[in-house]
Amino acid sequence: MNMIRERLIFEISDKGKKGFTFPELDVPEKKNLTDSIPVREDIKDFPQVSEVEVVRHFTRLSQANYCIDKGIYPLGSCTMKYNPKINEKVAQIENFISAHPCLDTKVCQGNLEILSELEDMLIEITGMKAFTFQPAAGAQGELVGMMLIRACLEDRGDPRKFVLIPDSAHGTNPSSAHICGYKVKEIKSNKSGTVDLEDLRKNMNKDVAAVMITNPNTLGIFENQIKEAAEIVHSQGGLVYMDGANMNALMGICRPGDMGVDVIHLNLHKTFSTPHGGGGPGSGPVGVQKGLEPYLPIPRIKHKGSHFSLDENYPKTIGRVHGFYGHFLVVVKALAYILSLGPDGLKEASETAVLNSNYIRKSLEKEYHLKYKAPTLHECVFSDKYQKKHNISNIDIAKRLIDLKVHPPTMSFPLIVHGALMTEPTETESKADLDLFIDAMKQIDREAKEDPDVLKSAPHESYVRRLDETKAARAPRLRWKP
Amino acid sequence: MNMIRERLIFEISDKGKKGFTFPELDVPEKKNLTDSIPVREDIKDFPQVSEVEVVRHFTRLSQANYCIDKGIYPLGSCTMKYNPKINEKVAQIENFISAHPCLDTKVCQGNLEILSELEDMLIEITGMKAFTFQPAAGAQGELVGMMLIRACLEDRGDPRKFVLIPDSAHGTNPSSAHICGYKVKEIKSNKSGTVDLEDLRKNMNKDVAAVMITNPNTLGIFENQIKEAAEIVHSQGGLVYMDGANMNALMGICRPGDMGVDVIHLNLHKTFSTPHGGGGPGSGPVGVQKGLEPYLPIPRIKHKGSHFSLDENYPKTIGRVHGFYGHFLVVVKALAYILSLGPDGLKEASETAVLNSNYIRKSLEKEYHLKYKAPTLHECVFSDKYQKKHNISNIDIAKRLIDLKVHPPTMSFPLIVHGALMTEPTETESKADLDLFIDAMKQIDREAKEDPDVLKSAPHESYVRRLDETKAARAPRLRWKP
Amino acid sequence: MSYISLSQKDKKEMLKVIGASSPQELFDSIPDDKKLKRKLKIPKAKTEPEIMEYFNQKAHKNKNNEYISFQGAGAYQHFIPAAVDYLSSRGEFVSPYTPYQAEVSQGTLQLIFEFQTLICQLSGMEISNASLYDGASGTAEAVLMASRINRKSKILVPKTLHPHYREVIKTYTKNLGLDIQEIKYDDSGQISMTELKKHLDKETSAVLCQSPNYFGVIENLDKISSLAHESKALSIAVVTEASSLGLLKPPGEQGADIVTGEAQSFGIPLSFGGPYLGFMACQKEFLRQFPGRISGETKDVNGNQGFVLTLSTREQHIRRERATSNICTNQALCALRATIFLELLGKNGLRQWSWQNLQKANYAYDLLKGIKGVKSPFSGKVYNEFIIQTEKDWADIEKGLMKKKIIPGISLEKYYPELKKCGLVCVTEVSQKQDLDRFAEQFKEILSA
Amino acid sequence: MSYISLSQKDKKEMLKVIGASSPQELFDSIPDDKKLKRKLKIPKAKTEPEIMEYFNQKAHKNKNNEYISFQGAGAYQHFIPAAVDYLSSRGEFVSPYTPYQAEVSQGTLQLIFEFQTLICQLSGMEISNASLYDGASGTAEAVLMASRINRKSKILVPKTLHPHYREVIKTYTKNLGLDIQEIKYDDSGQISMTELKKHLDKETSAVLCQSPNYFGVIENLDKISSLAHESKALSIAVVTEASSLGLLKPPGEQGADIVTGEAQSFGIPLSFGGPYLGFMACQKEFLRQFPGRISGETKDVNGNQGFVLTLSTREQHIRRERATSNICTNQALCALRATIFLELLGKNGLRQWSWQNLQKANYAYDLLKGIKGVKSPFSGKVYNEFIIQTEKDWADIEKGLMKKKIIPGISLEKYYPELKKCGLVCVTEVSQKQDLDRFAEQFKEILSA
Ligand SMILES: Cc1ncc(COP(=O)(O)O)c(C=O)c1O
Ligand SMILES: Cc1ncc(COP(=O)(O)O)c(C=O)c1O
Repeated sequence: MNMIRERLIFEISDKGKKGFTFPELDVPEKKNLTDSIPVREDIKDFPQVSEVEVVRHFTRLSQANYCIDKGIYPLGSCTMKYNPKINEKVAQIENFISAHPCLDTKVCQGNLEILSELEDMLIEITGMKAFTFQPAAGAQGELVGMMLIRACLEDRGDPRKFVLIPDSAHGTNPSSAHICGYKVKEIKSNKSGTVDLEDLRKNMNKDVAAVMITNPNTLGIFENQIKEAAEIVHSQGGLVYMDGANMNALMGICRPGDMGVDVIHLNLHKTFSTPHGGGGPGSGPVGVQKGLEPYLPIPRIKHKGSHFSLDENYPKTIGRVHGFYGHFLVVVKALAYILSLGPDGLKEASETAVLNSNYIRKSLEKEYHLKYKAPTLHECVFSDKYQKKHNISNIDIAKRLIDLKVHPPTMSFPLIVHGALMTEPTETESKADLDLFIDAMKQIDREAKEDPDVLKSAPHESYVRRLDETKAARAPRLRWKP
Repeated sequence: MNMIRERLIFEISDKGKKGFTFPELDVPEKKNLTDSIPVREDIKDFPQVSEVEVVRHFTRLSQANYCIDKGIYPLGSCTMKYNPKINEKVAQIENFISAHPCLDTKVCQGNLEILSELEDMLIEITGMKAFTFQPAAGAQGELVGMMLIRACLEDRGDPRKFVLIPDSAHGTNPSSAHICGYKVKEIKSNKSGTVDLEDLRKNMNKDVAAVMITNPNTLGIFENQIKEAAEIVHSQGGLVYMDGANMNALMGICRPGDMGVDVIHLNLHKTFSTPHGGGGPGSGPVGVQKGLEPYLPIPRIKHKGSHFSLDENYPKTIGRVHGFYGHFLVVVKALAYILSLGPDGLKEASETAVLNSNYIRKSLEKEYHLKYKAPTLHECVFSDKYQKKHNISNIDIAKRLIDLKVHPPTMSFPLIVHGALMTEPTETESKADLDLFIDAMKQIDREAKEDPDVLKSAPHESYVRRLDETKAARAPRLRWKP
Repeated sequence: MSYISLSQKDKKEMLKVIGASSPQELFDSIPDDKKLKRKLKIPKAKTEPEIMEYFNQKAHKNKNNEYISFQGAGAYQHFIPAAVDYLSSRGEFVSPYTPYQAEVSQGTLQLIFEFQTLICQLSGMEISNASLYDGASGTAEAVLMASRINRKSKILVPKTLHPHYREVIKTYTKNLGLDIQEIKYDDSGQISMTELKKHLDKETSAVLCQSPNYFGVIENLDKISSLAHESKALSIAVVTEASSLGLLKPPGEQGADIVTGEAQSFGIPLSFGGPYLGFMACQKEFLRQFPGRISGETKDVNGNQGFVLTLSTREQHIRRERATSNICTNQALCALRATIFLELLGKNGLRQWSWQNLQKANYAYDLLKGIKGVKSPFSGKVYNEFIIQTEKDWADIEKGLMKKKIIPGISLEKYYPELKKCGLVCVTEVSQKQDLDRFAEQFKEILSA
Repeated sequence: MSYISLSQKDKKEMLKVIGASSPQELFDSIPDDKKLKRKLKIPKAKTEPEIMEYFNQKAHKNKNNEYISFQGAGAYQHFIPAAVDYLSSRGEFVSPYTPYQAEVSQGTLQLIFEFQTLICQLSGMEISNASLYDGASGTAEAVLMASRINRKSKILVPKTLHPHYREVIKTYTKNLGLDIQEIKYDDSGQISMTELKKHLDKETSAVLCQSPNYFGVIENLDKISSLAHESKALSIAVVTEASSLGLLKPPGEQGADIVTGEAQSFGIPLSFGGPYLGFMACQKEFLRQFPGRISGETKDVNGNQGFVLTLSTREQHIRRERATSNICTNQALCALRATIFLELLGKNGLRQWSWQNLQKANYAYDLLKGIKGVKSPFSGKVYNEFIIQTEKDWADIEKGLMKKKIIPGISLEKYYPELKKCGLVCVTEVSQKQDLDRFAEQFKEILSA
């Protein structure tokens, strides 16, 4: 079905059309209230449309999106698992959504209990000692983690200067370290795709505050020397930060807290099934070992028996990073998820995520180059090396996948794999959907040899054809104008 | 976007997959409970799928539907107006949806009040004296209406034998009369498309129980001699039934009760904006004049002051036609609609429906044949007469409209217009959407002359191409089998 | 709030095209003396916040949320998975018309086809339609269908059939010369075979049998069908509690020719009685007399599978007064809910569900029967409803329990004056053991007061 | 409940392809001594009905539904049209990732483009991003951005800025060598110009100004911007109550270089504090230092309009530690809600909305000030929040009113110990006159008790 391009709402706006009306003002109107304040003119070109026009606009726009609810979405590092509908439903319960954040704690015990319970469960799942839910997403979690480390080291006398980050890391890692005032030093990966302990040892010294490790790393490979790495860092007084974005491989299998990790962030919007929303809201809770607890953001939730309260009495706290307590409704969904799965279900989820990923890896390893041969867990990173011979890049492959009704893998990283196709199916996919992806990838490999043009000009059967990103950046048009 | 055909759920089913689990049984299990009762075998081939598979299945299926929420839907006689979202929301309020129909009336005063209030409003809008909400849809409303007439006449001594129905009527009219034990006699339409008074007079006699009139009729023409027609029928002791499916043209403009109508049914799912749901549920309340009130179905809602009760004490009642009180949740939505619009809004809705329809009529009257030239209200019936010269039928036109992203008009009736294209835009359409339809119709007219093949083979850009209805009926496959 | 999408400018332009000076002018075809010369007397327009408040207040006048309830009798409280609500509220399902234009309605048509298949699987039949209004009118349609098939007019309706269904049958058949005869029940709470045999003869068009019946008792449908067939009458099975289909032998395997009933239990909320979901299924040979919409499989010009509404020559828009039914709009969206519900539960969930209904109801039945002063008038096996008889008037029991925020069930006195001091109690999977124990305790207390 | 879609058969087949005998084998790369040798100690799996009940019980422990509330202070109660909830809960919006693959994400990309346009129109700016986490962290980002632009380090933060925002700024800047100085307010409740002038100098990177400020008072942003510009400092406008943008002169027309804040008021429920919606807009010249995702218009190979995430060379995934921000996942779904909300309200609805907030709050302000023992510490004009000072401790007033099921607002004592016995009261369009009258009456009663 060739869609008609959906016009911008501004283009269908016309004077006097209305999509909503408020009840009449029921207090005596005082026109002079605006006498000495700066009042705006009529907002030129602000939309004026009817409710049906708005509903059609967004219904049609929604259909221009691919999404988990429509099919497999093997975007590596993103853990695009199914978002259970019951979680959405419980997060819409009236007393949750209408709760003001400044409510007297007597009036919001249920909410505090939820925050506290999820904290307990994440502690058990990760082996850490305490969690904060203030970080709004993974990246803010990293920043908070870095701040905690800095506060702790400062407390010990010297915040230090450097943070070590493997070359395979996600872009937010160096960026977060930087915003925390650290200089970033890159650590090499070794041939098996894990942190090169030699390089780590070489770079580790008393000027280094921390190392940021992702585990399993962004190649999907378990950092099996993480304990050893942690020892190297600890021995020099540094701390170990773990990017827990890939926790979906490890639930019930092993615990970062048992492996020398001092600080971790999780992505509730990955591992714990809360929806991505087309780019948020997420939630990036940060967990710490005992020594770092005093520095956690305030307020924290405390309880005496079954009474919960908010405690701000943490003199060493790094302070607030969010206006209130982070993304409460996301916390509700994550808790619903963990309670639904239970201990066996969480472990089964990780096992199945790894099974699905290895099934894809095995099914495609002839057709697609795998730079690192080490065993992988929940994801694996192919590359376009074989297809490059036919002048076909990972982007062409991705765009062609769109024609074949599956979402492409991640391509923007890890930077150590050229032409990366980072593939993470998650545990919720059916075999039929995995096969759909595998068959599409195989077809593309054949096409690369036999009909490369069909790849270069892909996608053919999408809402729009291949878009010109260079043009967008060169002459930016970032808002509508009449 | 060429869609992949969605498989039947049975085809993706596999042993052991689960989409839902119940809590464990919390009472002592007694296996012997089934000892002497007929217990079924395992249901062969009953689906076994996961929640994500179900969600994807129905998300994808939903996208294979055209709907009001996506665009203009000018299906004549169906009043496909926008279904406001607030109506859906109020109909989901917990105390409505979880109310058992046998609740003690003390516990469900709110529900009874709602039924009573909508009755009052429909009385005011139509000028009738009482309404019942038992009929589940328009057709059941017609049947109830006929039964009321029969009961009344029987009470007067003779139920009579015939019902007169204009040749332009909807198919449910004769069918309903028939199920009520009447023989149907067809009345001709005159040249201006309204009931031929002469023919009516000729056929009216003491054997005729009633005439069933649609007003405005299915050509969109107001039966301006309805009062005269009513007099003819009344003078012979017959009664006048009005099919109120087209009430959307008349709200606040004129009232059937003021024009000699004795019994009327309304379609809440047309005039009063409740959704069609892809074929129901609707609601077809029936209104009567005072003389027919004793025959209405029981129970009826009564109130003393602000206390509401259910009254079954109507010895002359025709009885029940529904298990309980009809479609309560649909009533809730219709009431929300009427309260939202108020008296001015209802009138504006009718006026705008008529404006929109006349705009289409005027814009297309050169290209498409209009058998009846009389002024029309909310809809008008074109035909394929001009296009037939090029061997193009109304079906080809309809299928081509699908390519052009608008829903086709009604074709199955009125039978007096050959190759009918019965077009009813409703009041909620924007001018842009009306123009989309008009332009598509004009393009099709051009194509009929210049490129008829593109019409004969339409639709080209749909989820499936033109379907073989003959095959479906000749070798019926009405359920899946492995 | 109005839902018009035209600006003043649009209106002006359109009027200009039409050649009229105002929308009012377009109503000139209505004689002036027939026009309403005043404003409608209904409350002035409300905005969305006011509508929300208005209905919240109405809902607040209902007090049902304060009670736990054991009412059934044709309307059952079951758990509804979140995915049912979410998926069935998508505008693409809610806002289209009946799928007349098949090519843009494949979503609805395929789901109806799946619904038909599920109903066939559950009922043990070969043909199902897209839905009927509800169980009661569906049963009336089945009666009409039977008499069309064998052109006989005597219909045997057991007193164990839901009283409302019996009333609707009467309303529907009254004008068609059908002879409705009621069949008494026996001590087991089942249709009395002696009575049935007494009434059954060659004039009989059909015998109806609801199982589990109004008393919750499971009938011997197999036997009844055989008797009916011996007299060349049709056997019509009626199901009001569709959850029982997951456990009981399907009517199609117990000799039923037509199965009809209410599928509200499949994911449709109580909703104060509607909209619900009538269903009907039958053996292949009766297809031409079958009422209602049917979705059928076919192919498009490219040979791809697709679905259309089919066999419409049975229907009113083609056959007019000779149609098999006048039904047009039916219950598509409710059928969608049922389809999603059943596909989520799947084979194992469905069995688990029926099993829990059976177990919990019988647990409560035993508890209540164990109370001094309570007995069971019937000996038949029950599914998830049962009758108990006490020493007090049911009205008093109800009053007492309602003070404890319990609704104990439904009094039988109105429709079965012979069954004095009896109540019909329903227990489904939503009741927890602790609720049942509390119910029994309070019941006991009231009886001993 | 688990959400796995593999059957046992599938698993077996897949393991065979892989060449493993069990899924556990696939974890052999994890050293055995690092594995958890026991089950996780979390409650055993719950089914959907149990989950529903669990959270209903939790919600029931909250009592907020019993109160009418006048709390604001950065989180505002406004009416949310039904269409916002419906549309924003569609799976196609809820379940995709950030729109990296533009061709299958045009829905999200176009709505972000519309959101950016709306934010620009409201703020009077040229550039907006797709969203930031919330108002507080957005403000911190603005501070960082300013110091990147002019490479200066002194930031002037008024005490009239929301205390939480001030705290977040401190947390964010602490490690970056920025010098945060607080500016006092004057008797009007506005930033003291004398104080501001005292602190403002050539070292100043930026001056922040929240209007309406934490006290509800409308600031003289125009003047502050001029002063800032005179010292070659940037003017950062902060908006915590976005509904005010429908009435007040846009910050862009009052000299602001960067506008940031919280747009929760646009259709996002209170949600116990999150997720909310940070927004940021700026003048064109600062684009290269601007943080966050941006959707930009472009064309496809056929020349058709389309949208992509653009200018990503500013971002972490390209520029890593030199990015303008570390933000990655942001608040897309909240931005969708805001976009639907604003497009529904439209030009007239928006104005009507702001106007009613202004009128109702000032009505209540006058009522309360009219009570003996109540005074207003500030003379400035207010939008929909205001401070009142009483003769009793605010805690006592709160206690008294809460007994009457009224939450009177927020005490100022914690963050402004100098403002004794003061409370911050917020009144929006959702309050009806009768609520306000009752509030004032009860207030009076408590004061006179
Ligand atoms: C490995 C890794 N770390 C961190 C992040 C950042 O998480 P967020 O997008 O929630 O800020 C991501 C997200 O893509 C990631 O894949
Ligand atoms: C004129 C007319 N009368 C009656 C009906 C029957 O209404 P329903 O489909 O609700 O049974 C229709 C519906 O299409 C109709 O158009």
